[in-house]
Amino acid sequence: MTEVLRITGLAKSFGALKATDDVSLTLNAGEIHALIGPNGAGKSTLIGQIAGWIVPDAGTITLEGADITGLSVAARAKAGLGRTFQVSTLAMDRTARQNVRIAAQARAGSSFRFWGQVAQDQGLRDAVDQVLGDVQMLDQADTPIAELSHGARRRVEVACALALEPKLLLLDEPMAGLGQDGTQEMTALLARLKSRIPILLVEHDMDAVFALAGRISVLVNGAVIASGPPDVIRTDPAVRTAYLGED
Amino acid sequence: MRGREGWINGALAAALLIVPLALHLAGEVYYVNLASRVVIVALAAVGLNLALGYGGMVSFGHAAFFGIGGYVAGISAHHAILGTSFLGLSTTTEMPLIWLISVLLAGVVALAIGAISLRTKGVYFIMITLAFAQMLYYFAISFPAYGGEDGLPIYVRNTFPGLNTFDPITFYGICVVALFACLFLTARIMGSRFGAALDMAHLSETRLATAGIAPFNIRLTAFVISAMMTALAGALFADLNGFVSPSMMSWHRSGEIMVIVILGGVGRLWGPVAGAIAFVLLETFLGGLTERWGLFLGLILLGTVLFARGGIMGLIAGKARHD
Amino acid sequence: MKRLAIAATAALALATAAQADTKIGMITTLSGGGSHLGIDVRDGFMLAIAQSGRTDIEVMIEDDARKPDVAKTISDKFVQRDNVDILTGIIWSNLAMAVVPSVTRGGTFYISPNAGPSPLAGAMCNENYFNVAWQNNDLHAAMGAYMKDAGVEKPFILAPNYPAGTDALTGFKSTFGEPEREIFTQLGQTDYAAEIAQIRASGADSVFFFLPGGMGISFMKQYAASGVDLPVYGPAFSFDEVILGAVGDAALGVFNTSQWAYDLDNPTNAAFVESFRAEYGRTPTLYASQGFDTANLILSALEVAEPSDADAFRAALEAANFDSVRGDFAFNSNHHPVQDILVRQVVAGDGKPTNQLVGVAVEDHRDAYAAECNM
Amino acid sequence: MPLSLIIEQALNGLQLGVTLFLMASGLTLVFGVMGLINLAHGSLYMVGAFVTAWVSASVGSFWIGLGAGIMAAAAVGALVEVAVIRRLYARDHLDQVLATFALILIFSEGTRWLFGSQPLWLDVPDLLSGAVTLPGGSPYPVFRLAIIAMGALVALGLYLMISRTRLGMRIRAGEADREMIGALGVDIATLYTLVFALGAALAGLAGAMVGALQSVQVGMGEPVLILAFVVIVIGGIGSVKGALIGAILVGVTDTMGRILLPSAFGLFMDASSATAVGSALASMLIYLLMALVLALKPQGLFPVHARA
Repeated sequence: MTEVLRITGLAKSFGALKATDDVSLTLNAGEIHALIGPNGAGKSTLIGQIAGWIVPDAGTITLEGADITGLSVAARAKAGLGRTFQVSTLAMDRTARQNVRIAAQARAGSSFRFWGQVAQDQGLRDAVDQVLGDVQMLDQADTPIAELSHGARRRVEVACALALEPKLLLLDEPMAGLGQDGTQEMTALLARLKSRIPILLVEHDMDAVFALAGRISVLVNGAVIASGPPDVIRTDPAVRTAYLGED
Repeated sequence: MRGREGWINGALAAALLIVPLALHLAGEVYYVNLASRVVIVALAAVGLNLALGYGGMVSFGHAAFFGIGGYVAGISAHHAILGTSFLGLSTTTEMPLIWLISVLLAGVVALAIGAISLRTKGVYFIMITLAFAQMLYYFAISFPAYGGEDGLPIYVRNTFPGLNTFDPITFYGICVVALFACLFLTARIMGSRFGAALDMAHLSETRLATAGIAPFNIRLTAFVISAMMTALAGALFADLNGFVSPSMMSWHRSGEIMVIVILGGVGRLWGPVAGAIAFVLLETFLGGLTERWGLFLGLILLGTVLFARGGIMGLIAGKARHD
Repeated sequence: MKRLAIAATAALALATAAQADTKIGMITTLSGGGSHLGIDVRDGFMLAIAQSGRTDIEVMIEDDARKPDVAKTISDKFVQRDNVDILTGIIWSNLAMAVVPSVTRGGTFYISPNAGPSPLAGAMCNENYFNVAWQNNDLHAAMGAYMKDAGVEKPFILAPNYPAGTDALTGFKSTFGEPEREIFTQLGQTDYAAEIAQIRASGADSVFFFLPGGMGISFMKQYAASGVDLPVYGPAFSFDEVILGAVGDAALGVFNTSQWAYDLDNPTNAAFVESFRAEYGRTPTLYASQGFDTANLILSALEVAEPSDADAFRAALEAANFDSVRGDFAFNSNHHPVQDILVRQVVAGDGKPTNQLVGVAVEDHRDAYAAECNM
Repeated sequence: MPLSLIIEQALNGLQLGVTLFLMASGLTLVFGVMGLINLAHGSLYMVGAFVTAWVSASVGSFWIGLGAGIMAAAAVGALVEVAVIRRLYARDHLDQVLATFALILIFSEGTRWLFGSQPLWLDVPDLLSGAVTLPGGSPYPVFRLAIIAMGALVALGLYLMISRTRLGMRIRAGEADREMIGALGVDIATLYTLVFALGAALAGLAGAMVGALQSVQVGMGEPVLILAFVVIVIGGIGSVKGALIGAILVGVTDTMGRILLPSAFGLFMDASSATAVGSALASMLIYLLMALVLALKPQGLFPVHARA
């Protein structure tokens, strides 16, 4: 099994609070590795460090063997890290196509091109159509984001990440706020994607997590308290105590 | 460029071509020069519009670049007429060369200012760009070699190969070609990959960074291009007026360029043109009517901000389209 | 009787519109900082025009807001659209430098009622340019001479760091020699505590300063409150009647040089001061006197020749055949005044301080740049 | 340079800083609470100075004039807030800059209309005229010491108000979360008008005090406005403590630069060009200081949470 992402001994403190406490994780090709934990467990801080928004105090992050710990957000994205956000970061006044196209053009080379017109770039158009098709958004490609449903926006976010042709996806609560139908659609989408691109999935929806994930890591108070296949996690007494609130 | 805005842009372009020509044929030299003024001020605002309108960078210091362009033209002409040299280099009175130097110098200065300023955001950015412009302004006032506050006269308008730049309508032609070229360039840039990135840097910086494009570099580049266009306007302005002075760099001037962009419509390609026409005509004719023109100009501006948010273009062409 | 007067006025107005053979464009500062200078120049000028009773002169007045490019635009409008014969009115040197060279080269007469930057008196002089007020250095140079005669030995001199400021100190030193200490302040500076402390610490025996407008007001008020009591000297610009009203008693005792004083004893001046007070309800400043003289110079030349006959009109201007409120007045070879520079002292007046003539600093003063001028 | 002169110049720098603080505290308060950038703050300073000068001259008492000036500035501030500023809170900084730029034009021309274009007379009150002797022997104007004391009082007053009173609590709540205080049932519109009027009153106070030392004229607010912006940007926009420290830093840097730079250049240049070059550089010094601070700390010295 090829290892795509490896996190080793990652640590981050805010004052006395250990937001990330010696976290080590791996993500292998072809799998969905879910990261769960109660609110305030440090999931957002951990994702922030992986994506490059937060500088860790210690530890390393490697992507396909290359150390990316010191890289900027943009450089990590270029290196193959695609992600979505809990709160949408799409440009609301622009269409789905325009939002996705930014990622596609970044993938297709330098953005310091001042003359050729993106609207007439057939290569870009094909790339955008391809990923919008992947997330079943082709029919709404030219609708401004502000007019799209919540579920549709989530799928456009995923499309943006896919347009990077990433080596892995980092999805931050993609099901949040989706209705039952939306959650099912998203679950189906992720299931289709995982053979192509491994996914590190942070999610609260346990049904989705247990349906999708090959491995689950449980984060409590900044530290990983358990890691393993869904069946193991389901029965792990420490997880049940700390996370599922049973004793 | 479709719909009503397209028609308005076409009308503005036609007006810029036809009206001055008609004035010229009617022998109204003053109004031809006034038209040159409109076009040059519009060009300065087209430059700022790239940073402010499209890139969301509220620069309160663009007068610095306007002044740099002006001083390059002024200093070149000054040395050329005296037959002296600038730091051992002989200077030129050829406009194309002056423009090139203006634009490059402004680009270098903008690179330095932008590299520091763009580390900040929001009000900090507004204020630090203002501070850099004030720095250059005070330098220009107190540096005696080029006239200090008195400024520097350009006795003989700089030349353009094959053209008689003294002829008002010819000079207008040069200005309007420069304006159209920069408008075309802006349209081209905003349709390009770089433009798409700049647009996203403005609307969702996070989205841009997540796509793998560093927003800082995009912004800095746009800031530099924007400064270069404004510097070109400054060089033309100096030749139009026949002098340069530190007032070209004052914070009022920065405010005026900003006002023109907003009056016309932020982030609309032809907005600065509409804004410049309105502003220069207001300034000229209110100034002729009453000493209290500042009061009325203020009221008109206030009304625009409060009640006509899209500026003139927003008022007559509706909401901007982005496709 | 009254109806008749109105009818006559209306007829005159019509006649003015129809005839107006001479058009004068006045570009001056009527708004923004320092606008009282422009207002006084305008009022003095218009008073003389009104007193002349001539109806064939049209004066167009526009506000430059103290911005060089606005002044330039207005001058273009006057010259290119309105075809004025004569331009006048500019207060500030930097605006004059923006407007005058191109206007006079284009053949329009420019008669300066105030600004007299050194290039226009020297290397860049022009046959169509006349200055009725002074060359910028004049009042400073005269004060240098006066202080030297008065036995002052170690003056502390200061001015803002801009061309008129450096000219002022150069002018002063040209007659006085080396001062104890010289410093430049910032243009528009409002707090002078640091400079006043330096004055106190310097061991100087007097202070000479050139700080026009609000800067001078601030300096005088702060100087008076500082407890430093060295005698103060300066050009009239910081001690006109308007500024004295704002400075108050802090200015008492200061000596200042001026080419004119409202208590200067000659009949033309007495009539001018009286009619100005009657018309506008205030005592004229030197700027008003300059506006008045400028208009009278133009009127005197118009008696002899039309501006369309440029050579004859220029000769008439050069003759300066008018009754100046300053008494004797003549033009030097560079079209700048040859005149007495007076010394005034600020004394307590009716409610606010006022100037009192105390003597003559230099007789028949000529500026230092005439030799550089080749017309 | 003798010690007495250094003490005196340090006091001068402090006094300039305190004056700037009076301006900057209002600006920073308005920004901190309402997120508004107000270029017209200098106009309120001008209103304070003009009304103080006019009333002082009419009734013959500086103190009545001062009271009137502060109240007029506060009243004009409240009026402007209700008529114009209120519509700008939800707008971006660009609209705020433009609208308040327009207000400057309106205020300047309006003041000239009312008071004429000549500077007004305003003098230091008898009680505070004269000078005291500093340690080291040089005399120092009482009025300047009074300005320093006034600034210290205002700083203390603001500190107490923000940390101890209900209004202060609301102001702090406003800084933390505008929606929250709406939810708490505080009448947010009134609070904003009050804060704006308070900032205006501080500007009016600064204008009145400084007006006694300087020239009371149209446009007097503009140079000090730009300096006040430099101050709050250095200090961290929204932070009253930052405004205080930034103001003193700017005041001292400016004063010391004006004295020391020309002398420093005098060491290796002739006197005339040294003063010219030195004072040219001195006029750029505070802007250099600001660029340096922002290059190192883009949010200013005392950053308030990311709002800007």
